[in-house]
Amino acid sequence: MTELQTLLWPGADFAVPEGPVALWFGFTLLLWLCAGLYSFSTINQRKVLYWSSFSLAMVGNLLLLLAQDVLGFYLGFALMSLSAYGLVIHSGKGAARRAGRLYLQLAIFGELLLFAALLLRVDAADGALAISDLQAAALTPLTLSLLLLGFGLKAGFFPLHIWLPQAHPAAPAPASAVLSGAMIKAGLFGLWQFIPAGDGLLLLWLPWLLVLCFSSAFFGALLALLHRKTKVVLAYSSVSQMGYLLLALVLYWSSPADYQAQAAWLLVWYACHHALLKSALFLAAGTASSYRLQSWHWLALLWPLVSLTALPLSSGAAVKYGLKQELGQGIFANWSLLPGLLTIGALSTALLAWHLLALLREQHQPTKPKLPSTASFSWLVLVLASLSMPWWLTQLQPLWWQALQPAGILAAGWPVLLAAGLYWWWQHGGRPLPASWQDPVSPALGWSLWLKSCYQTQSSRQQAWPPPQWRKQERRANRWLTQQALLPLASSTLLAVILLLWLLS
Amino acid sequence: MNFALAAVLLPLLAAVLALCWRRQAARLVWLSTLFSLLLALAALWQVVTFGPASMQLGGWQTGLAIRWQLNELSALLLLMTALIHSLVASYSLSQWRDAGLSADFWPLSALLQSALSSLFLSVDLFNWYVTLELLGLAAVALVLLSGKKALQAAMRYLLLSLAASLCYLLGVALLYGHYGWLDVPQLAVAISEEPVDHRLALWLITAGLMLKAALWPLHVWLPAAHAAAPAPVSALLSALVVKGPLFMLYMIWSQLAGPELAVTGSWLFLLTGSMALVVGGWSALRTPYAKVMVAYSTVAQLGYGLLALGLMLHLTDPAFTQALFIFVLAHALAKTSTFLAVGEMQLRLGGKRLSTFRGASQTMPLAMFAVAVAGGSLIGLPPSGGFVAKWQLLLPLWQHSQLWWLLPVILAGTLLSAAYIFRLVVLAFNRAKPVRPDFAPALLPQWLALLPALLVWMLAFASGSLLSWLGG
Amino acid sequence: MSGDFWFDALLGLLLLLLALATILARQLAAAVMLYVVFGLMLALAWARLGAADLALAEAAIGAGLTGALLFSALARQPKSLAPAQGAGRVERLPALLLCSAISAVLGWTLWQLPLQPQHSQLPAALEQLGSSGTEHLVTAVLLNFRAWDTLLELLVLLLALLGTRLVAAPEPAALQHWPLARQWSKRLLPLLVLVAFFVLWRGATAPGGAFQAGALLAAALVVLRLNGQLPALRFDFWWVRALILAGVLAFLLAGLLSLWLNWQPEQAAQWLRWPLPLAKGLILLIELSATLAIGLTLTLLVVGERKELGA
Amino acid sequence: MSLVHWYLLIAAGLWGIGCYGLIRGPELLRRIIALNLMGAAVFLVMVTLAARTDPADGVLHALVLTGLVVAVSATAFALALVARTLSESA
Amino acid sequence: MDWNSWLPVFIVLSSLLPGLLIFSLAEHRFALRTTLNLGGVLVKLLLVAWMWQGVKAGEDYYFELPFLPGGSFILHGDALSLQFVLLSSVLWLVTTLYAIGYLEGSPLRSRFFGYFSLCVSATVGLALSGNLISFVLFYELLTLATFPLVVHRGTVESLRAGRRYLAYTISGGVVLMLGAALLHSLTGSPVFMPGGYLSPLLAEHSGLLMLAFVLLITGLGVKAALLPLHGWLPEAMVAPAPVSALLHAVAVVKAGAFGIVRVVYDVFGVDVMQQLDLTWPLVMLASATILYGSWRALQQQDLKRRLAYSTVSQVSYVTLGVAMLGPVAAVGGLVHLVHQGVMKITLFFCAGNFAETLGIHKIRELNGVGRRMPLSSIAFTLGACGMIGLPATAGMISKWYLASGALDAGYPLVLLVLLTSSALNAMYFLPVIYRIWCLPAGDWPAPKQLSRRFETHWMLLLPPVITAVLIVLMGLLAGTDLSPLSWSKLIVEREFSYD
Repeated sequence: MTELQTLLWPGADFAVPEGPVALWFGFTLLLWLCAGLYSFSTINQRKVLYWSSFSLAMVGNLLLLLAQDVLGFYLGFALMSLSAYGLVIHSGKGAARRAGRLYLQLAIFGELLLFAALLLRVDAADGALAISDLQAAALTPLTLSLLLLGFGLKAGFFPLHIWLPQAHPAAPAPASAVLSGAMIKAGLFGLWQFIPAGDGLLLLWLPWLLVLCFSSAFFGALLALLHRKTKVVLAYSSVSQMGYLLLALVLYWSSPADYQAQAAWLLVWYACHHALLKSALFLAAGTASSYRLQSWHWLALLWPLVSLTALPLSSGAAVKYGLKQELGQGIFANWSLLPGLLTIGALSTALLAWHLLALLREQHQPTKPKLPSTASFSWLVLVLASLSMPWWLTQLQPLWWQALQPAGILAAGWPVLLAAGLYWWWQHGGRPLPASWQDPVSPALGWSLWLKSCYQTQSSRQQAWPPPQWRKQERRANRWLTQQALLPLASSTLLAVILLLWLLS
Repeated sequence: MNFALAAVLLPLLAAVLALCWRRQAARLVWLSTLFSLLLALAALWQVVTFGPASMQLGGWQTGLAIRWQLNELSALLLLMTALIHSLVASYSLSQWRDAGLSADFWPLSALLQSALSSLFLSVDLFNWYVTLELLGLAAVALVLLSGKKALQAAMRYLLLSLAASLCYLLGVALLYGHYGWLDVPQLAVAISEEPVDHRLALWLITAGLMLKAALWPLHVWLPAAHAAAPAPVSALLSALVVKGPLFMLYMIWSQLAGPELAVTGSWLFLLTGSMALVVGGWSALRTPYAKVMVAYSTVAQLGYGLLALGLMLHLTDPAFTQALFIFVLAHALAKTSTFLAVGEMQLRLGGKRLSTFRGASQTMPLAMFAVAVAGGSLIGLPPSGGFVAKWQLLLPLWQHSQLWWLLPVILAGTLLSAAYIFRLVVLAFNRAKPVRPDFAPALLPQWLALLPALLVWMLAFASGSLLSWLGG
Repeated sequence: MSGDFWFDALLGLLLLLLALATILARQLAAAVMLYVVFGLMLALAWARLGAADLALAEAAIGAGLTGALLFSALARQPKSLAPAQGAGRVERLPALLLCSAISAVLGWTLWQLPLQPQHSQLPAALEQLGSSGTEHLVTAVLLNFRAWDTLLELLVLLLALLGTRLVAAPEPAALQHWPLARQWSKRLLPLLVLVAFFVLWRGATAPGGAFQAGALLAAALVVLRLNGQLPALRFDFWWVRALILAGVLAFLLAGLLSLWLNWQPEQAAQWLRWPLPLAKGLILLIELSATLAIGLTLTLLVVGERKELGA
Repeated sequence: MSLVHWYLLIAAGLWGIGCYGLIRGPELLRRIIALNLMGAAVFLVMVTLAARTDPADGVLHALVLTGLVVAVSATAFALALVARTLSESA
Repeated sequence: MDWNSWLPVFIVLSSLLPGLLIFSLAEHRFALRTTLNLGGVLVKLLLVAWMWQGVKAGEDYYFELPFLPGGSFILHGDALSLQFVLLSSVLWLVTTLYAIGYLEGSPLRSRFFGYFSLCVSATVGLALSGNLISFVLFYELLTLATFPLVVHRGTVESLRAGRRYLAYTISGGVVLMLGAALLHSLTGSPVFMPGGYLSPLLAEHSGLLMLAFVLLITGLGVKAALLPLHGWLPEAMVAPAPVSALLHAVAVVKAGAFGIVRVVYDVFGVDVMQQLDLTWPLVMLASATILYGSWRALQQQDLKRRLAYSTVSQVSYVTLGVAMLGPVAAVGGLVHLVHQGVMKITLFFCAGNFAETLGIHKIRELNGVGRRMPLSSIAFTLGACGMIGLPATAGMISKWYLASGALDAGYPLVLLVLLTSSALNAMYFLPVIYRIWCLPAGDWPAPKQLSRRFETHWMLLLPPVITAVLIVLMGLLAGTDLSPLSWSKLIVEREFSYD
């Protein structure tokens, strides 16, 4: 659709996505619709701020998936990340406003880094604005780090996650569902689209990225255990899951040319799997905190947990198996340590799942009002989608079947059981955590406050230049000149001028 | 030459007749100024088409008789005199009843006009002395028109101008003693043939003329005299009377000074010009009285004339002559408009100090607009005449790096003039407590004050022909 | 060492001494008196230097009328004026230094002047004298060669009168008339008038002329007025104004007449070029009217009261 | 030291005295007298210069005569002005 | 008479004549004054459209009048001048509407609208001027025409601001004149030529050329509010809102920037600039101004003063873009000339609305305005997002071209400057937007009910909405050939010759 260029901004170009991007677009759209439905019934319609931010974020998110050109993508990305601020501060409480401020500062910072990165890429591809043309240009260390930082701040894996555990709990349930499900995935989508797979420099950096993935995975899971509120735990679980998604991406980058299509599909499956289960969990946590959970809700709650811990029969198992398979393909084939790390990851996720289940049961109060039917319907749709994922994704079925083999069941089963035992021992038997470790407040809020103080300082008014107080001396000089001395002074000057000039010439 | 002669005689006749029929004096002199304006235009047209002409008064050969020389320069100065006089005459005709201007103003101003016209035409040293004396006495008499408050200033002005005339006469006597010629061109020829050390004569003449033209070190009499005089008189004084001696300085120094004397003379004029710009500007900025400010502005603006004269001697480039006389023309028009407007406002708002002009842009917008537009030319904003003069002054300066210090001086002068002009303009926009005139001020005097300002504002567009005529 | 040398030396020194005395005298009246004497001595100097016209004019105008002016100004000074206190010694020294330096420089320059001037207008003037309408050179220069200067000079005089009218100086104290003086003035008047017109007539051929005659006439009128024998010459009377303007008017009319007479269509007109046959008559007419004008103007300047000047 | 030089020196002396009177003279009247002295000095210079040729230079004499009349009228005007100024200030 | 040569004159006259007529109108002649005003605007827009279409087709509009020997008074309509003329005409229409609403019932309106029209004709004349002398002429007239508007209120503060404004602009004008005199003495004042007319002088006058450049840039820098010479802009905020809107967003400030574009490209030309090595000081100065302006804006508590300091920094984008001499950077600079004008005028309109309707001057009084005046707040938010350079607004386009131009021209540091400046913009605009939308409203300092149906008088509301829509259109529809972006590209490839 080249004639768009002459109408919209230079290089404007949109295309109907096909292949993996179509799936990505599909589950994002589903997520936004369900969250919209859920919030339609639980959030009061006259909240203009919430609804305008919600719709702007949705448009931005969908736009960036469709965009084929840099400016279009950047437009969608910026629209989404900035309008999400409205969602975070919706509740208006102090905590929400502080989290919102941190979120916005980091979003703006990420925005600028991304702007610089895209510019450098366009400059490297000497002015070509289509994303496909950018793939040819080589990456420079500066551009790559800027891209990783820019998209990382949105994706929220380990070192750049500081805003995530603050923002998600503050946002209302559907908003945090969408935030976790669709928006942070956009960061990953950006990384996937803008960093060309076969780049030499990238291959050099891959081992470091690998370390990043696993540290994010373990960090997220372990820190979740320290917190008592369900939404915070879910936020940290998103951090750890983003670690795994980054792992899928790293594997995609490192996989050989023929296997890359398959790796791409695996990446999208994992993203879709995580999106559906995380949004369902967030809706569940939201419902648990303000509504009464009926019996079938518990079932709808259990299935995402099962899928999270990748137990057989769930999409999680299929995707995890695919991941293990892929490990053996690319350059990391001979790294023996990786499968072990994956199992430890599975163990920590299971622990997290049990911790979450315990918290949910703890918080359950039967006295709260019943969840409105449309909200529970949308929650149900999400759970069913996650449940039936292997069916409407035909390519996933072979992996799903292999995960169902006895070896697969055993490999998936023992970590969950071990985690259950460990968690039970830790809660009832072992020493409880020291109080200071309970719900640690992140230092990021302090930094954000310091930053705000330095840009809202009071300016001292400069004092106007005081007019000289010479009036007195001038009046005295004038009086002396005009009264006594004018005639002698003038005539002597006349003669002096003549004399002086005669002497000088 | 006939038109120029008529332009000199007509005001003379008008003055004499005005003394005979005192009741018709005003209309008579007013008509004579208009006719002399037409005659001056005809003289200019004649010079432009048939070239310069000269006339020995009485038909005797040069040296013995007084010689009148009519070239583009003197024709233009004649035209300036006639124009300013007609403007001032019509202004005073329109408001002399309420301003209480005595009937003696008319013969005196006619005499002033004929004296000035004959000064611009003649090239005879002694004749210059007599016209200079006539000019001085007429000016003092005119200053006395505003009664008691002008006595002190007029007396000082008279005594100092008498002393200056005597210095000038002594200089002329010495020159005649050395070379025997009173006719300036002939004297120049005599000097070039066998030069004799006539330094003292030249310095005496220069000092005398500097005092008469109120150039910087000898300017102390001007502010009191021009401020005390009634508005039309101070316009005439500042615009014309001060320019006569400046013209004589130019004629004498451009022809009689030998090469090495010219260098010393140029340093004198450059230094005094710079000091005039700075000191005059600063005094104008600091004085609380309106007309004194405008008077000091004359002292400052004459600094530009001095700079042009000094540079002409230093670098012998005709552009500076053009700059000098464009400045004389532009300053005459601008100063006339400023003095008439300030005088009118001072009369209507009733107060000498600048603070009485608060809110004048509301109460008397036309007069205030005249001051602003004329101020624009004094500062030298394009497309005014002042701008053209400054432009011609600046152009040759860039190549001569040894005169670099003149640029900051000119810049300082311009900024100081902008400061004191806008000091008045900003005050006029103060709507907080405007000073209200007691009755609706008449519009005709304000329009007449505005006319010269508009003329000088558009001077740049006519500068092409002006500069070619002053190519001199 | 002939008598002339001693005479000139003495006269020069006397002039200097008188000038010094005038400036340094304590009372003002003494200063005025000394100035009048100085004027007379100066007239003597002119005569000594061969300028007869000037000696006559200096005596009549310089010493006589200026002296009268000074005395009448002295009379008008208010008694209550505190004597101006002399400035301290410090201020006197710089002025003294400055003036002596100036006079030294002037003296040195004048000393350089050549005794025989290489060129002057004298030879040209002498050969043109014949066609100028008068025999006496000074009158020829005044009324023919440089007639325009004389016209302007008459205007200066007129201006001085107009200025004095504007100033409206205070009235001097009333005079009690001295009978001897009144008688003396009655005898003196016809003589003075006769001498004045004789000087006027002689001006055409020998030293004399309008200015000296005018001064004498003014002296006569002043004496009459001081003795109270002259009615008020009010400026408002038309004939007084006519007389005052007579000099300038005569000049202008003569000029216009001559312009009209030698008018050639395409040639440029020449101002104040008396046609030869009429020259003598015109000059005489101008001289006569100038004398009357100067006489009356000077009288009004010296003794004109406020009502006379019509302030 | 001829007659001309002698009178020129006298004129120079007169000019100096006149200037001193103008600058120093406390009363205004005395300053006008000083002005007249300076005038006399200038005229003395001119007349002496005229006397350098055998028939004295009539042109200069005419000039001096004109100068004299101008001096007188200026003095008259100045005296009237001084009288009025003093009567005002008293 | 040859229409092509008289069109520029008619364009200048189309606002001059109504202005002079309005001066003579009595105060109560409201209808006649409005018709004159709006009539003048519409006629000018028609003429400009006519010339716009002509210039696109390659016509030449040239008018010459003898002025000074060696330099005549020239009005020349080329692509660059047309962009500025179009900008000022459109914004003049909008601001006149706003001013009529704003000054409802206030005294001295004839005088105000008289000087208003004079100011616009000076701006248009300045844009159309064909050589340095005519530019200096209109530059001075602009100062004189804008001064009465700055001191229109006549209070003590406005007079103090007026004095300061005059002190800066008059001395700037004089310095500019000195520079023009220097160049005139070297080569007279020929017509502005793409690639400049000073290359033959490079050999023996390089010192003088550098001095001329310093003088010209200092003179223009006063109006373009470059770093040391920007003092007058925040002070002039005391003027009524339409004045600060049109003058300090469009006429005066842009005149300085436009002047710098003319001097750099049409007087000195690219290769002379490079040989004299004059580019990096200008880039440094512009960058310093950008950062300083944004940093000072952070500290201001008064809304209009914050906008003023933001103008100080934003105008230097244009200077920056032009100084880098790259074709893409030039496009960025020129397009920002238009975008910044529209965005800043929106912000000033909204600030004027808040002040006029609710008496809000300080930023802390803005809490919860979004609810009370939604339309103005939306316009303000759009303007602010534009200033920050968020996508879908005009600001994004110009920032994108400036940044890529910087990389293309080999100034990577400038990219850093642009980013820091955007960050600073965000820091001082977002808290304002946050207060408008997200904080509960207190009681307003001086609430007034200006209109029954709308939040404020319709004449005050329509202009900011129009310009806000313009911002988004210029951002989104930047590709169309009507947009300033494509017009700037036309200018760059037609006039700034890059050999």
